[in-house]
Amino acid sequence: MPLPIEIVLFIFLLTTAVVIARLEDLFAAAMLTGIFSLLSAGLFTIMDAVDVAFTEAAVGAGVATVFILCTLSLTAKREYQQPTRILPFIVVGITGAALIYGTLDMPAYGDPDAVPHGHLSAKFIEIEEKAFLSQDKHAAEPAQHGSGEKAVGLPNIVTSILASYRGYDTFGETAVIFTATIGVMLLLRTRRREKKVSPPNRDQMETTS
Amino acid sequence: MQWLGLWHYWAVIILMMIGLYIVIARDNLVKKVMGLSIFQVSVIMFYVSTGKVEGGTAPIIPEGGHDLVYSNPLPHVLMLTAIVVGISTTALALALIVRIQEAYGTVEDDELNAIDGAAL
Amino acid sequence: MMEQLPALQVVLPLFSALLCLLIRNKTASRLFSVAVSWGCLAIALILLRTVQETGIISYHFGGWFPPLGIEYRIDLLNAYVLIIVAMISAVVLPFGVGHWGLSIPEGREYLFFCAFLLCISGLLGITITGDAFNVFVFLEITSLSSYALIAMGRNRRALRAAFTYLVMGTVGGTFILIGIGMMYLETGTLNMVDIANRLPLAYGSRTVLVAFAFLTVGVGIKLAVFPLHHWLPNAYSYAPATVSAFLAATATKVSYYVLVRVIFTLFGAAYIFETLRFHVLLIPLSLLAMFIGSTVAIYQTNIKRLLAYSSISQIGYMTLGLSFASINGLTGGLVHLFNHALMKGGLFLVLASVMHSIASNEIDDMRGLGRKMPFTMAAFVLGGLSLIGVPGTVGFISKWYLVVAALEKGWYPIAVLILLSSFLAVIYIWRVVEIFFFREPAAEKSIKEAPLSMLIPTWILIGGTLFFGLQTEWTAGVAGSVANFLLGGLP
Amino acid sequence: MREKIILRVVSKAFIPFIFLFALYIQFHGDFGPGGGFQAGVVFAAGIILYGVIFGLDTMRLAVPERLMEYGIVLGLILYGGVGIVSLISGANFLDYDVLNAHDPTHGQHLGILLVELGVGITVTCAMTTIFYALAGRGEK
Repeated sequence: MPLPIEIVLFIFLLTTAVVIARLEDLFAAAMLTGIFSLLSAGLFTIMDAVDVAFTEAAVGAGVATVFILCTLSLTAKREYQQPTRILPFIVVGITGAALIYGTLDMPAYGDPDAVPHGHLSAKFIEIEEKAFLSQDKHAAEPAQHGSGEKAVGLPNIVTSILASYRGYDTFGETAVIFTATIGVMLLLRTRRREKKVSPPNRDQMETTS
Repeated sequence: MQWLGLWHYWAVIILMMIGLYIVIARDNLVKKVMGLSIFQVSVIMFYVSTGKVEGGTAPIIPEGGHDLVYSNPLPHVLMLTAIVVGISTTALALALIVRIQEAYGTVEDDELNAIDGAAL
Repeated sequence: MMEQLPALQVVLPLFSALLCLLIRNKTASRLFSVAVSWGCLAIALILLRTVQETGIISYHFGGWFPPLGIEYRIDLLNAYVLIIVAMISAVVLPFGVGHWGLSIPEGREYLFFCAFLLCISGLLGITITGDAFNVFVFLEITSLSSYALIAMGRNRRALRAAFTYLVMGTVGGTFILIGIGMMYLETGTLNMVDIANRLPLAYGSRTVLVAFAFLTVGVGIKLAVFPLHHWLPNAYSYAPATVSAFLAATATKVSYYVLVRVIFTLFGAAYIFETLRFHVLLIPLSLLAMFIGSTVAIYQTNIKRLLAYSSISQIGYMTLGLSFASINGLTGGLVHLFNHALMKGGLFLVLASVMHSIASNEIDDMRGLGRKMPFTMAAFVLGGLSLIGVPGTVGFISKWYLVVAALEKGWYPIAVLILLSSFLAVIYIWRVVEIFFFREPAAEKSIKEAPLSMLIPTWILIGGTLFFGLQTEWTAGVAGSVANFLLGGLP
Repeated sequence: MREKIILRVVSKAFIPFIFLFALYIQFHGDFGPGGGFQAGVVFAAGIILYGVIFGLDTMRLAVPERLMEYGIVLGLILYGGVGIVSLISGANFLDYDVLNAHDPTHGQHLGILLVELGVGITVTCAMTTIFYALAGRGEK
């Protein structure tokens, strides 16, 4: 049986999403996207993904909302009402139907015998559990680890996989943030600095850009 | 009856589709970005929900904790990366919107189309 | 050090992008990025030789054995695509050294090159990796940097083009993410080889089918396959000319590579073409792309836009080659990957030179330009001939393989349609060539031939279209063995 | 926002705790939830809160824009540098085993610590830079 709290969270999430779609007041919608993130962080905690929950709360409800608010202060505060169109409904309907069709052969939620829990993840957990617990016992003699099997031996398995097993992905992920920042700087950055440098330069800039 | 175990996924898919709908149907560019982030968060939810193991705990090994069942840590790792990608995309999209506002004076798609002379 | 080359192939440009931000000087950052791109090309060449001599290279990040860790797995197919990306970047980056033309935003040059290097490393990273999720990460590096680069165009519409691309690209990327997630659900792994080994157990599953659908649609958006091409014309027309040249020659190619990888390595040709009969969908779409792309190209008044639509039709040829699922068809598609990179890269570089000289890409403003800039415009004519597929150019080689593949299968109407669509290319190329050479120049402007730093890169690519049109051993030879390797499972 | 005295006083009291919390997440990520990325975002949130309350000019005095730009690079170089060090030591890229000659597990722990620190620095500086870029556009 699903916990009622999950049902409640899903109802809240759905309501928030629908309200975001319908609201014309963009400031309110921006705040609601923050709330949406916060609610989903709650859901992630129930699903045992504490790291993801933490990140989603910090990013979605914190920084992303600030960025959106910054943008709104520079653009319009409200959006115009518009007639409902049919095409988006068709696209969304087909995509959603395809996804639901795909779930029909998926293992049930929480099924401990599902395929993905067996292969790689079981291996990760097995290696790390062994490494960490044996380390616990023989904390005084670190040489104990010459058993040959490569392991990280940290309690938080997510951190171990993130930073070591799949450390290269995380390197790429950091590069993604770097790329986005370069992009934002390319788009928004220079004008103010050039104004500061010297006044004659400024006219030049405005005619050329 | 076995479908009862799938309703989590379906709820997540409905959320996803609301996000996608906002992206496609709304004209305001900021609203599109909000839709995009709802879409992405829902996909993250989809992944995380596949990692849940009934009776499991968060994948953090307690001191001396033997024979515990943990939820699948791999989707969590992947989704940490996906969240980062999401915020990066949002930031870049917002920067573009600010520039569009400066160049055109509006961020409504239909008005922008009118200004650009209905070019495709 | 040799065995570390797979990692360096991607880490080198990525690290260099960081250093570019520290250099801050426009000339230094440009020369530095040129040097890096040449370094990448050297690494790619060594990797190709190594693969040819010793077979598949597998590199384990962090020393973790796959599937636990991330693997770089280089076979002939990636090595071939790596060469294309590295070659184009090595030619495009030095284009116009010393001339700070209109295509690079002033005062932001070092950021521009930083983004450019990131884009290169992302493309190389997608190509080289053997891990499904790693593809997604590097795809986002490429995408984010190309959105920023496209937005650097001088027309304000570049901003909107970039935004449209961003929205579509993000939806596409997220679709790919959904596809990877569903594959993970059925196989429990992310390593491509491991997925390929475990997927047959789940062939009947509806989840696998939907995973394939989402991967294809996601990649299709990035590749601009016919009904999903909406972003491409604006993005290519309004981006800075060198960026168009680079993206047209590499980004779609890498997406095509991903599609080939998904179909032939992950799911297996037998499942896709025999069980799902995917070609029934893909062939009509490819034909539509070929005809609609070319037809719309005929009516364009902006030459960059014309080339963008021509790209859509050329992508149609590539996907057509793929959907034959035969050695000749796949060879045609793969060889066209290289050939189209050469010709579109060259043609867009011509337009960059023209932009430098007359600050316009409207066909009307280019009347009589052939007399003022003979070398530049001659390159355009040769590139155009190659686009049509005249014998002696690379375009002919690709079409030859495609026609042969169609005849082999007994699909005669398709062979005829391939030839017919070449006639459409004749029309749109002739229309502009006529304007360039046989019209009187509009005004008395002093237009000079493009500087050598622009002519040389252009002619390297255009010369390549002639050279590889005659010497087919390297391109068609390699593409043929790749096709053999990929179809090894099929009779 | 300048006149909101309560906001200023309260946030002044709060911000040090935000930073402290960020540091805790940064260095406790091995044992509990958290890590470089989360710490970076929380740290950046603290800086941004400071900027929102006290204005961009005050914020620029506290955290210069140029410093943040270099920080992005520094973090990634720290991350990649760990990889390069393992390359030089004869192992593959990002193989932390070789960081400690005697005990590979300690090498792993050291590697993860450094790498997470790199992520934390980059994320903090990147988020702050993006905020500067977006908010700085609004200054007339």
